[in-house]
Amino acid sequence: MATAQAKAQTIEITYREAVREAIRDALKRDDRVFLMGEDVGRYGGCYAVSKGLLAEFGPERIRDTPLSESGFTGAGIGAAMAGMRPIVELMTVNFSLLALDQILNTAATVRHMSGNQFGAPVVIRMATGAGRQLAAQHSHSLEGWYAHIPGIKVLAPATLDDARGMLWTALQDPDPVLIFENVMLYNMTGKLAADAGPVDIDKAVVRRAGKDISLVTYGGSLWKTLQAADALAAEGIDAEVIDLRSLRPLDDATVMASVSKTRRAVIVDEGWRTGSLAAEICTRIVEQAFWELDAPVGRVCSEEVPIPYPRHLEEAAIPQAPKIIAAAKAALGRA
Amino acid sequence: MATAQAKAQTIEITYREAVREAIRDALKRDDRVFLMGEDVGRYGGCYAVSKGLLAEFGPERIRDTPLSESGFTGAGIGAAMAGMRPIVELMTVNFSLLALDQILNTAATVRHMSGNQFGAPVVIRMATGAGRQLAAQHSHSLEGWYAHIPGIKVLAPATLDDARGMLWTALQDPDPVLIFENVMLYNMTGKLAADAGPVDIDKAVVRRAGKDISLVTYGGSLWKTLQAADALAAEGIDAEVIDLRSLRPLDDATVMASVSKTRRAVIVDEGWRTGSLAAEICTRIVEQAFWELDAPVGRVCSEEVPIPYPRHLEEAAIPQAPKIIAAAKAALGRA
Amino acid sequence: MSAAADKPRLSRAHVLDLLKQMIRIRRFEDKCAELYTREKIRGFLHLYDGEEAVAVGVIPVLEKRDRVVATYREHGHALVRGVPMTAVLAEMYGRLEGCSRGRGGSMHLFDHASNFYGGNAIVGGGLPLAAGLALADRMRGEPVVTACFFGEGAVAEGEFHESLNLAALWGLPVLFVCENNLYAMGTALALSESETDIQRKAACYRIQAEAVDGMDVVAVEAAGRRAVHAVRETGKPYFLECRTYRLRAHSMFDAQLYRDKAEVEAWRLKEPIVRFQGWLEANRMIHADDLVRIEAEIAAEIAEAVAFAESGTWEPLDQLTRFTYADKAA
Amino acid sequence: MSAAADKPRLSRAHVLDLLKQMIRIRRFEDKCAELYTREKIRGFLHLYDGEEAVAVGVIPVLEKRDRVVATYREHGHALVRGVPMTAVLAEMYGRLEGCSRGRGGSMHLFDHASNFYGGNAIVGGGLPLAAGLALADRMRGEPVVTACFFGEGAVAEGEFHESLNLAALWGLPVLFVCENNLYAMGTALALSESETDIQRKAACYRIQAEAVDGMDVVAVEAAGRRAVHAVRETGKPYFLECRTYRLRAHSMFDAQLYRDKAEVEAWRLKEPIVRFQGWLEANRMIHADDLVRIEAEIAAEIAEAVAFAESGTWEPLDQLTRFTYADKAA
Ligand SMILES: Cc1ncc(C[n+]2csc(CCOP(=O)(O)OP(=O)(O)O)c2C)c(N)n1
Ligand SMILES: Cc1ncc(C[n+]2csc(CCOP(=O)(O)OP(=O)(O)O)c2C)c(N)n1
Ligand SMILES: [Mg+2]
Ligand SMILES: [Mg+2]
Repeated sequence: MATAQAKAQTIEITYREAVREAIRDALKRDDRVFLMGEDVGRYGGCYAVSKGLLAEFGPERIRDTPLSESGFTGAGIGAAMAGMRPIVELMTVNFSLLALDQILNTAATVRHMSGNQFGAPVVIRMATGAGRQLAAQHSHSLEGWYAHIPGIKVLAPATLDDARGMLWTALQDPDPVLIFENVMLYNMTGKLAADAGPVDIDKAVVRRAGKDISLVTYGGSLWKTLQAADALAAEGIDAEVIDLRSLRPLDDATVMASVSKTRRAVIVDEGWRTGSLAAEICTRIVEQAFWELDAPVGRVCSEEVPIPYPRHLEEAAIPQAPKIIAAAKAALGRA
Repeated sequence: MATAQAKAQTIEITYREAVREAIRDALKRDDRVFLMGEDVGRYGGCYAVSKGLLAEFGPERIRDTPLSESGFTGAGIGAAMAGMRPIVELMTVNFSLLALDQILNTAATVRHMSGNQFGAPVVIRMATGAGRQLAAQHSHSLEGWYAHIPGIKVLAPATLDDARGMLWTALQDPDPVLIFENVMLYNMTGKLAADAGPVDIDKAVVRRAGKDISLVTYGGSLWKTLQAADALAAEGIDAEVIDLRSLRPLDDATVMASVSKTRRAVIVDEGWRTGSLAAEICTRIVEQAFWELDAPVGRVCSEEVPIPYPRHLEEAAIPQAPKIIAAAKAALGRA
Repeated sequence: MSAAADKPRLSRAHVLDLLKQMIRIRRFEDKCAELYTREKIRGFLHLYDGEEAVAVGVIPVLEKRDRVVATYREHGHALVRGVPMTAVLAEMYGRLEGCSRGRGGSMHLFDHASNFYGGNAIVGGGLPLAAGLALADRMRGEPVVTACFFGEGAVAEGEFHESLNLAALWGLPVLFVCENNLYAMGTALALSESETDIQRKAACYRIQAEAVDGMDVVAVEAAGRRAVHAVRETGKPYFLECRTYRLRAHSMFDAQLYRDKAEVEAWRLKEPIVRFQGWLEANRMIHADDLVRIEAEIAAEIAEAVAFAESGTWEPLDQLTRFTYADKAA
Repeated sequence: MSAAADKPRLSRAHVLDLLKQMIRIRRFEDKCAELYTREKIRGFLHLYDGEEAVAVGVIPVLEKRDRVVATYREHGHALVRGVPMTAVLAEMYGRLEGCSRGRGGSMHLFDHASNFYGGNAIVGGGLPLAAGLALADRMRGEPVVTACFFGEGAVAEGEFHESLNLAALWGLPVLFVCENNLYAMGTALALSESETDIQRKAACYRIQAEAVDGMDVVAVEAAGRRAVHAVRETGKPYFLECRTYRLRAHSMFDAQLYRDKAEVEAWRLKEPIVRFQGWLEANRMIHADDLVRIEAEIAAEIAEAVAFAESGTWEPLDQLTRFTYADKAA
C-alpha cells in the first residue's frame, strides 16, 4: 500500500479512470482475472469505464456478453468456482434484479450449503444511484438493500483511492464481493498517488473529524454530506463525517466510537427510506450506544417514490445538502 | 364484515383452507379474478392450498404455468393492467427472485412513471419462511426485504381471519399487493366465523394487551411471540404483542401507542438481522418515540447465515420463544 | 419495392401518409437531438433514425382497440399511434402537460387513450407485459391484438424465451415485432446470438414468423397487415422480424467505437425515407409540392409542440410522492 | 436393446456394473424413503426411481477431471460419480460427516473430490453455473467437460435460454443432459412447453442435439459416449435429451393427482432395471448368483451407510454461522 512519501507524487485522475486503472492492474497481475458484461468491450463500457481495455487485453479477457444478466452473472459465479477471478459488470443495479437469483441463491449460499467445499470468489461491479434524470427504472440505489444478504460483501467506493484500491482486495477475497459505483462520481476529478494500490475493504473511515454530531454515509452521498458539514461549520457546528466504505460487513466500531464522542448522529443514504441501510445503522447505534445518545438518530434517505424524471422532482427525491443540514440541526435541537 | 353475532357460529378450519376459501370466494364474486402459478391446478398447489379449485373453476381460471417466474408474473401484471384481477402464486419467496425485475421495475413503477394512467392491481401470493428443513435455497424470509419497495404493498397474514380476509381486500386495491404466507402456518387449525369475510389491510393489531413491554412481530413469528408472552407472564412480565399484518405500509400509530405506554420494545422478525424489517421498526420508534423509551429497542431476527438443513441448526438460526423471552428480559433490565 | 399483390392499397393519399409519418418522426427527432444539446431534454435519448419504416409500417395497421408495448426507443411508435406530439415533447421536457405527466421522460411515454403501454427501459421487460395484456383479452374473448416492439438485443434475455413460450402455449394474441437493427448498444448481433437468423427463434416455440426488409415501408406494411390479420384471426402469436439499422448513436452518449463509419454510410443509402421518396418519384406518385406541403405541416406541428413544451408547467414539489400509489378514494 | 455398433463395449463386467449401479441407486433410495418415514431424513426428498439409466449411462463416461452439476433429484448422480454412500446418507441425516457437512441435506449434495457441484434446488439455477465452469476450462484451454443435468421443467426458465445461448456463442464445453420425465411436479410437458420435442430446442441455439430412450441404459451410455466425445473434441456444447419417467411421486409430499395410476403402471413395464436385467438374462450375460452377489454387496453398503449416518455427529451450535464466509486466514 502507498507510503507517505510516494503519496507526494500524485496524478490528476477521474473516478472513472481510477476504476479503469484498478481493472487494468488486476488484469495484468493475475491471469485468472477477466472482465465480462454487456458492452464492456467494443462499446467501451456504458459509462466508458473499460474504454481501451479490449484493445489491450483482447476479447477473451474483456468479454462482451449478450443481454442475459442471469446467465452471464451465473457464468461468472461458475467460473469463479472453477478457479478464475471474474469481474462481472452488471452495467447498473437496475438490471441486477434479473441476476438476483444467481447472486442470492447461488453465490451467497454455495459456500455454506456445500459445507465449505466450494466458494465463489467473484467480483460483481455495477453503477448505482440517481441524479442523471433517468427516471423510475434506471435510478435505483439498492446497495443498502443488497447488504441484507449473508454470504456476500458489499462495497461502496466514494473516493478515488477506493475506486482505485478496492477492486484488487475484493478479488483476493474468497467470497463474492459486490462493488457499487455511484453514477454521479464517474466524472469526479482529483489527485491520486501515482503508485496508489490496494486498500482495505473492511474499515469505515472518518473523512472529516468533528465533535458535535456524527454524519454517517457512503458512496455518492459522501460528497453532499461533506458539503453539508462545511455549511454546518459556518454555523458553528462541528460535524464528523464517516464514510462506511463497506456496507456489508459494517464496521460498527468506527461508527460507535464517533457516536460515543458526539452523542448525536444522522445517517445519509440514497436508498428509499423504509428498510434503508440507514435504518440498520440507526438500529445498531440504538443497540450498542443507546445510553450515549443525547437525541434521536436522524436519517436522510430517498423519498418513497420511483425516481421521477424532471430535475426538480429528482433532486427533491434524493438526499441533498440542505436536507442533511436540516437533519443535523434537528438532532442538535437547533431546528 | 363479520358481526359479533355471526361470530358465534364458527367452523374448525386450517390456515390452508382459509386461504383456499378466500381464493374460492374471490373467484366466485368477481369474474376478473383468476389464479395462476406453478402447479396451482393439476397438482393442487405445492402446499395444497388450491386443491380442488381446478375441478370447480376450470383450467382458464386455475391456470397452471410453466416454470417461468418472470414471464408469468409479468403476464399477471399485464393482465391486471388490462383490467383483470389475477392472483399470481409464486410458490415460494425463494423463486420470486426470478420475478423481481417484473415486480420492482414494472409493477411497482408503472403507475408513477405513466403519470397515473396505468396501475397494476395484481395480487402476488407466496409462501415464506424456514422451519421445514429445506436448507439454504428454500428457506428465505424476504417479506421484510420486499417492504423496501415503494409502489407495492406487503401483507403477512398470521391468523385464520387474516388468511381468509386479506385477499379480497387486496384484490380491491388499485395497486400491486404481495401476500406472504408463512409455511409453518398452513397446518395451523382454529376456529373461524362461518361467515368470515374481508378484513382491513392497513392496521396493525394488538393480539395481546400488556403494559410492561411491546413485542412487535408478524406472520409465523406471531405465535412464537405469543408463546413467549405467556412465559413472560408466568414471570410477572406483562407483554403487549402487536401483529403488524401489513409490512408496507406500516401502521406506525399502533406501534407508537403501545411503545409510549410500555416504554420498551422488542421486534421479532424472521428476516436476516442486518437490514431487517426489525431495523426499520426500531428506527421508527427512535424517530417517533425516542423520549418515551426507557431502554434500547431489542430485536430477535434470523442469524446471518443461509438457513442450514439440520434441525438443531435451523432452529437456532431463526427466532424462537426462548430468544424472545431473553430479549424482553434484557430490555427490562432483568437479563 | 414490394410485390404487385401489395400494391392495390397504395393509393396516393396512403403513400403520402406513409411518407409523411416517416418524415414526421425524423424531423421530430432531429429537433429532439437539438433540444437535447440545448439541455431542454435530459436523461437518455434514443433516436429511431433509420428505423422509421417499422413503426410506420406496422402501427397504422392496428385498430384503436389494439394495444402497443414499446421500448425506450419509442418516440416514433408513440407519434404514429396517435399520442399528440405536444404531449410527447412536453413529456421529454418533464412538464406536467407531458403524456406521462412529465414523470417518465423520453423512455416512458404512456398514453391511456391510445392503449400505449410505454416506454419500457428494461430490455425485454415489455414482453411478459404484452403476454399479460393479451391474456386478459383472450380470457375475455376480445379480438384485440397486442403489438410488442423490442430490439434484437432483447432476444438473448430469459424474458424473451419465457414470454414467447407462454404466448404460444396459451394462444395469446401478441404480435411480436423484433426491430433487428443489428446492434444492442455496441454489441453486434453475432456477439449476442448463436443463431443470428432471428425469425428462426419463433419456430422454437411453434410461433409463425416472417422476416421483412425493415427499410422498406411498403414491405413492412404488407407484412404487418398479414401479421395483424393472422393474430386477429387465429388468436395466436405471430413473430415479425424487421431488418433495419440505427443510423445514429445508440443514445446521446455513444461514441460508436464498435462500428465503422463506412458501414453506417452504406446503410444510409438504404434508409427508408429517401428510398420510399425516390420510389414514389420514380413512379410519379408524388409531386415536388407534396413534399413542400408535408415538410411545412410537420414544421408547424413541431413548432407547436416546442411552444407547448416550453410553456408547460412543472409538477409542484409537494406532489413529489404522489402516484406511488393511487390516490385514496375521496 | 441397442444397435450392434454399441455392443463391443458390453463386456460382462461392464454390463454387470451398469446393472449394479442402477440397482444400487434404487435400493439406496428405497432405504431413503423408509428413513424419511422414520423421520431420520427430513426436508424435501426427491427420488430418482425409474430414471436411474440416465445417471448410470452418462456419468461413468466422464473422466475424473470432468465436472458434474445436478439438481435436487441428485442422489443417483452423486453415487455414480463416486461420492461415498456413507457421506451421502450422513448428509441426508444432517450429520457433520455428510458430504456437505450436513448443512445441505438431500438437495445439496456437494463433493469437491469428485468435482460434484451440487445439488441445486432452484430449477434452472445450475445451468448458468455449468456454463461458467466450462468457461473457466475453456479460457485455460483444459479439455474438461461439464455435464449439467436438469429436468424438462427447467426448459421453460429464462436461465435455460440464456445458458444455452452463452454456451453456443462462446463455444463452452458443456454437456446439457435433459432428464425429460414428462412432468415438472404435477405439470405435464404439454402444459409447460409449446414445443414438446425438447431436443429441438437445442437447434435454436445451433447446438448439436440427440434424444435417446432414457429407460435403456445401453442406449444412454452409447449416446453419452458420443456426446462426451463430441464436447471434448469440439470444445462445444452438446444437448442430450433422455426420455424417461419418474415412477414415484415428485417428492414425499405429492398425492399425484395429476396422472393416472395406469400411466404409471404402463411406464413401470419399461423401467430400466427390470428391462436391462431381462435383456441380460435373455442374452445369458448374467447368472442368478450374479444378482445375489450384487444385491448382497449393495445391502452391505447400505447397511454400512446407515450405520455411518446413525453414528454421525451434529455440528456444534456455536458453529452455526460458520461458512457464511470463508474462515479468516490464521
Ligand atoms: C435488462 C437491461 N439490461 C441492460 C440495459 C442497458 N441497455 C439499454 S438499451 C440496450 C441495448 C438494447 O439493444 P436492442 O434490444 O437491440 O434495442 P435497440 O437499442 O437496438 O433498439 C442495453 C444493453 C437495459 N436497459 N436493460
Ligand atoms: C425456480 C424454481 N421454481 C419452482 C421450484 C419448485 N419446484 C421444484 S422441482 C419442480 C419441478 C421441476 O421439474 P423438472 O425440471 O422437470 O425436474 P424433475 O423434478 O421432473 O426431475 C418445481 C416446480 C423450484 N425449485 N425452483
Ligand atoms: Mg438492436
Ligand atoms: Mg421433469
